[in-house]
Amino acid sequence: MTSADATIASKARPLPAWKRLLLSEYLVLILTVVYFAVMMFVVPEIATADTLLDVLSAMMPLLVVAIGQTFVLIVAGIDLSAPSIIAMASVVGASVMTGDAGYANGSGLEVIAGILAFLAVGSVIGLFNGTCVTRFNMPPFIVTLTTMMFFSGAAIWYTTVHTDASSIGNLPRSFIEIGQGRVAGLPLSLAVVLVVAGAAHFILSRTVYGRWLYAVGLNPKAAAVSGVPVRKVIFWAFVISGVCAAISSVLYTGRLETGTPVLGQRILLDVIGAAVIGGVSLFGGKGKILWTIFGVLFLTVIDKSLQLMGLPIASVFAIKGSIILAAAIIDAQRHRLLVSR
Amino acid sequence: MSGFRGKFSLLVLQNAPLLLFAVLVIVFGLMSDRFLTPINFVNIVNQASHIAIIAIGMTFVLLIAGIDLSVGANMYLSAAILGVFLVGMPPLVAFPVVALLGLAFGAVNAFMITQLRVAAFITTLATLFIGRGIALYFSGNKMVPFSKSVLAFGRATYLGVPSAIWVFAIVLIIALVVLKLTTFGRQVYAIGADPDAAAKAGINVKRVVFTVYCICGVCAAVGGLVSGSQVAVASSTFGFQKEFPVIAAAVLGGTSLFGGRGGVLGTVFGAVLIQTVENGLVMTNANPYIYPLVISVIIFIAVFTDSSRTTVLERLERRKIRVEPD
Amino acid sequence: MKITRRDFTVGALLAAGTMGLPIMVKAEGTKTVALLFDSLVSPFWVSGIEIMRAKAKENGWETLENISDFDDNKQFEQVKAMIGRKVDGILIIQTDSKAVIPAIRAANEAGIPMVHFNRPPAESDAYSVAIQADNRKIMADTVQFLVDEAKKMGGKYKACLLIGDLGDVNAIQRRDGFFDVVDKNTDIIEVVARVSTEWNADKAFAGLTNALQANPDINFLVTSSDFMHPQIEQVLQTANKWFKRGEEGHVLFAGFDGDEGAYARLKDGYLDACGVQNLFLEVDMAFQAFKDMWDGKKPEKLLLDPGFVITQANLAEKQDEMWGYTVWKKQNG
Amino acid sequence: MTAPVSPLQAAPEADQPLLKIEGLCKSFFGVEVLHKVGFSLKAGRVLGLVGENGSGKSTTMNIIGGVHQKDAGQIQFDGVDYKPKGPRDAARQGIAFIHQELNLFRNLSIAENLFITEFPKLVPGLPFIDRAAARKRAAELLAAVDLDLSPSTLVNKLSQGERQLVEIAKALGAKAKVIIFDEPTTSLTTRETERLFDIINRLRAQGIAIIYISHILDDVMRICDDIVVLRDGHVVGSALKSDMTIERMISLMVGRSIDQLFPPRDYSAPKGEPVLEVSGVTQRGTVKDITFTVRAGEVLGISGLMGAGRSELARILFGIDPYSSGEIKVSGVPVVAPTPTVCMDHGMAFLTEDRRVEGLMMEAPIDNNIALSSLQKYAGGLGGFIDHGRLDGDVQKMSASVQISAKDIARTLVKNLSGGNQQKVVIGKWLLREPKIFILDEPTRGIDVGAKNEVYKIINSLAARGACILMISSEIEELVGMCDRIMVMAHGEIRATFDRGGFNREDILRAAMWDGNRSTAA
Repeated sequence: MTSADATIASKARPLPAWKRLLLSEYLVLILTVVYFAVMMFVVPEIATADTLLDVLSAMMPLLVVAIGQTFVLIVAGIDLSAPSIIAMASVVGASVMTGDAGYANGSGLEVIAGILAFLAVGSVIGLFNGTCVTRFNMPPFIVTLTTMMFFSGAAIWYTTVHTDASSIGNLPRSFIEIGQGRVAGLPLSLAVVLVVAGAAHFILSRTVYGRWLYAVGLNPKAAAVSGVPVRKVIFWAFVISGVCAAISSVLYTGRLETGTPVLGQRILLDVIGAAVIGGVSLFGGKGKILWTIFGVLFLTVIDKSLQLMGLPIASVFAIKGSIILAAAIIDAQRHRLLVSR
Repeated sequence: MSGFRGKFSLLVLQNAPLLLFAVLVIVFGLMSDRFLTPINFVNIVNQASHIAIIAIGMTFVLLIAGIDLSVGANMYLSAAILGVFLVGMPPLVAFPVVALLGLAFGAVNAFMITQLRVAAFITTLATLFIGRGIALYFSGNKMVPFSKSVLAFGRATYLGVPSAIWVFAIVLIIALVVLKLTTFGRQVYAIGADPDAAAKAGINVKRVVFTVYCICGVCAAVGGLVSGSQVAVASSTFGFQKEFPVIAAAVLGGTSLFGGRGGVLGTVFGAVLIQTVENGLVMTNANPYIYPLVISVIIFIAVFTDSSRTTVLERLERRKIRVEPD
Repeated sequence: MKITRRDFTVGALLAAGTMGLPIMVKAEGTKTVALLFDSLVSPFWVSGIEIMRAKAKENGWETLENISDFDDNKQFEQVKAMIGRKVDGILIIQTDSKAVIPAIRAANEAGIPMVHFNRPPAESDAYSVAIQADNRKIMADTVQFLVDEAKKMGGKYKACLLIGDLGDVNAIQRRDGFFDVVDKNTDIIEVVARVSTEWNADKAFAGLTNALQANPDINFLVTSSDFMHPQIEQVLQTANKWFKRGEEGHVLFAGFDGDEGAYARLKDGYLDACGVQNLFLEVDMAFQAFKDMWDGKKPEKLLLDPGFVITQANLAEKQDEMWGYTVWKKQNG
Repeated sequence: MTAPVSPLQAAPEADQPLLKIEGLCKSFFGVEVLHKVGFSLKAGRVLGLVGENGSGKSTTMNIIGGVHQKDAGQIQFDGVDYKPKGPRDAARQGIAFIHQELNLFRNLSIAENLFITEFPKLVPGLPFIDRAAARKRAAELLAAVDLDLSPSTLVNKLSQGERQLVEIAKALGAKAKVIIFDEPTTSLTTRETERLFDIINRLRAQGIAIIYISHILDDVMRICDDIVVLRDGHVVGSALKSDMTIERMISLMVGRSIDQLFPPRDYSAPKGEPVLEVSGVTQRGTVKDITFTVRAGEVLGISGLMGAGRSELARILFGIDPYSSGEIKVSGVPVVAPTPTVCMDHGMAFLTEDRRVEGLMMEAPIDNNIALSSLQKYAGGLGGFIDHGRLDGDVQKMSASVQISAKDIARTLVKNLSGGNQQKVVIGKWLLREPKIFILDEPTRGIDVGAKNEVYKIINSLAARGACILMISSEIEELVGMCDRIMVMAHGEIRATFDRGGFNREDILRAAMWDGNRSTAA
């Protein structure tokens, strides 16, 4: 492109309203609202306070994983192992806390020990992913694919070692409260998520590390020459993703009162899908926590509306796929507009 | 880095997947006397064929730096249409028909990706859901049976070789010829290396990309039918999450996810390697809980050595300015 | 911008198309029951939901459906959504017996009766009714029949068990039922292969093929679910081991569930025995439980379907109770 | 304003022009980029097309090469109206375009690259490639460009110059009558450049017409027969080479005469303390026994051919690549375990030779690029939060002081800037750190004359402030114009050092041409 083209580009005329809408970073939020409004005629129950609260509490654990994923996506990585981290952390954490021969049972510190176990599993797996990607130059897709396979299997295996049953229950009440409790009518998990999302937002927008993440995602070579510790930045992105998955595992395990080795196994595509629909790029360098929140909200509202309608699974799959595709097509058109601008 | 040690480690690294394969064969062979038999080897290849066929199609997609997550859904949808609407076809008719169905599925992906410019990952993620939904609708969640003649074909052997291996061999030969001996095949590699340069060089990039996704669709459907002729019915989990072993097979075989590097022979090797491990674990009567653990560790080792090899090669091939006297 | 607008229209149409869904209207006075399954992978579940739909219609009830796809958390969400829709009863098939407890509590709080179909929940203070086949006992009875057959014929047996998903209670109970009997008869039966199928036809096929490769002399085969019959037949045929009872080389073969494939193979003489879950009875029990709870009664927390073993000997007399027979009859005119 | 020189007269030769362009106009988004551009090209002649970035050279060539469509005007090719539908159509009709960034596929062989769109077929009508025929044809084409390599060699293994020759072979293979070269020599070694010129001369002799685009005006004067100068989409000069001088070209290009391309600096001013001391730095296969010192306020030039180890030395100094022995000291303090971060802490800055690959985040706005290296300076407090107010203010000031022309530095993406402005962004990024030592690798590559001048001014003011500057350049003229001292490298070694008084083009070139292997053997 010549400099002449650039000058022209900056002289573009003001855009018509529909184009401005299409280019707005609130597009996904607007789509969600439109969808919600349409759904009010199909299932009026969607507009009750209870359902809205359900949407909110359903969003929370998914959102935490998606936030972790956002970090990895920004550095042009991908973390397929998040669901297996959720499962592994769930059974390990539960095995520490459970009243049925838990390792820390009766010590009085079981909840703290349990939560530490969750976080330890998340950070260790994240650490491993990060090391493989940064030290051994392995592609993130494959590293996390193998860790996903490994820990999905390992979670089941671990459960069989610990118990005859297929899951670990009898968890301390105070732990369960984290996932289920309400404060002033709002889910307690909301507080946890607000802290995580707030911290993530500030890291990305206000700290040096945040700026480095984007730089690494946009051009790792230039970032390295500019004094960005590229390997460290990528490494920590994977650790953050692992820890976020572990936190989400705490919320999931708490709300189900059970450590189960199949927890979260089906949410991988939802997590990545939510981030991408929100506008996070799979090629790195682009993403915001706010966008991820919109993406998760969008998918959760769709899910909730489909649940309320109680349709056969064939329709659920077809509708969900079509909506994701429609959102992606709209997004592709938006990109075309952005490029041609 | 002394010359000899460098060369030796390079030699080891370059043949790492083969060495790994050899080690596995020896270990399993020592643990079970039924493992190292010709019949068992045929058995392994037979069971690997459907994954290998689909992975061959996936290799084309990976070579242009794309991805297709919808292969499993494609398998199921093609099989469901065949089983529900086109009952009782003999294999000679069923294969072309299923290939056309797969082609149509692939063409939908291709249209989204090339014409509407939606990212391949998200397109095929969406068609995964949609395809599965439509297939479930057609099948009413019931198991879709394949016709008697297709099942007979699934059991048949020709010249002592199971039918699945024949289909697999035919697909492999066609893929090899297409990739190595046609302009299209070379252009696939060119686009994988640099799509912008390919466009400037006058390659019709959209057409090649479109064709590649169609090929992947055809392979997915044909692989589905091969698998179906063996397992006799397509239940509602038919092809579910097949995309993972398929991608793993291609990557194990040295195909890069970033395009331009790899080939179908490697992919076939990867598929057979994975199946060898599964087979060996059964032969040695291992605890079923540890299957996924062992398989993932082996894939990890293979990819790890491949990455190390690339790193070493890059270091060795770094441009020399001075010729140093030894 | 012509192209962009056209493409945008395509996208908008797609989105609009998906929204053109039938508007659900609930008639006044009728009962609505939610059917929450975790999957529809086997004929057992497919027939189950079809029988439920039909019987609900007979009662004049509306049904809503949700499939959780083995995701406990999603199922919890689905329960909450059904509470949001103010249904009159929730029939649930959970994946995990413990993870369902919060869902029961939520239903209790909303005052909506909940019935667990085929899989009971773990012990808890929450109240719900579970209908369950006596998996372990039915499987034990079935395997006992097979062992008795073996004793009659004499000789030693190499056994293979196709196990279900290792995360599923039913699979575990059936496995335990199998070993309850086999462990007592180690003198004639040696278990040489346990194939982990993860309730997946593919894996069952490959696993059984490999098992036969490793132990070509397997002659005692038990599957934890009938839906894997087609794969078993295919593998045994390939290995040239598919013979009727009484023929040379017949493999002693027992199944579980009682689906249409099992009936057909029993009738044809390939299958020796099948542990049948009485699906009709279970649905009736479940719906009766709803009616009782609506009337303010409190049925027992666990209601057992005793099931039965069907064999060549009692086929004619018992086939009408076998749900697979009804399906088979419909399919075969 | 200099008046345009008279257009080429209807040539003394009687033959018709091969390519005739008249009144070519092109607008993007309503802004005119080309205004009635016209010139003609005869078979067997080389036409040099010069102009600053944005003057319309690329657009003109893209229209001829089929990348863009013209709005108005006429192109006649071989006597008939020429309207290519796309790059492939243009190539079919006999116009080959060799882009600055070579369009070769590194994972394919030479032969495959030559025939990637039109392989010889085994059976006509069927898609199967005749590999033997392809190799044979490829060998012939390679012989025609003097490239002594097997056609099945992977392009990955070729040097930049060899790749250029493969591109030319490709053009010959397509039976091109017109070959367009866009900046062909920027990444070639001197020897490779000589070889390229030999081939161009041979092509000319064979009657092929050539359009040669370059910023290196020396080369244009050497190789071209006719010269056309563009400015702001207008043809402002077109003449035979004999009627043209470099000075005239420059003044036509910029629309004013630059009396001094190289702004003056007080070279006699006393230099300060030694800042960068390098002693005995050696790395097997790259550089050997490099020893030199740079003082505060000094500009040290590093000359040498491509592949002499200049960039490699710079990368070692900045901690990107390792070295096995020797010592680097900054202001007397040894640099231990150098990485870019460590070197930056010692006050170093490094402008890389390829700004697209290693210098910039092309998809990010200007301000983020400028801020990238200095973020830590603006972070503080408990969470390490960035003080955006202070940072944005300083970035804004920096952007103004290096004169980046863009409306909104927080919105304009770097990829939309011209080469010169991009380079200023990289420079701004480093100046924000106030470096003591600034290593510049080819700071003016691929940027136009006006921007070059501005870069030189920045360098001078830096030196005047007491920074020490290491300037690597392939253009000896530039080093002579800017430096206090020039160090010449060849084969990874320092061959000679010249002081400002003793600058001499021939001596510098001779030192650079030293053949290391022969001398070591001797």
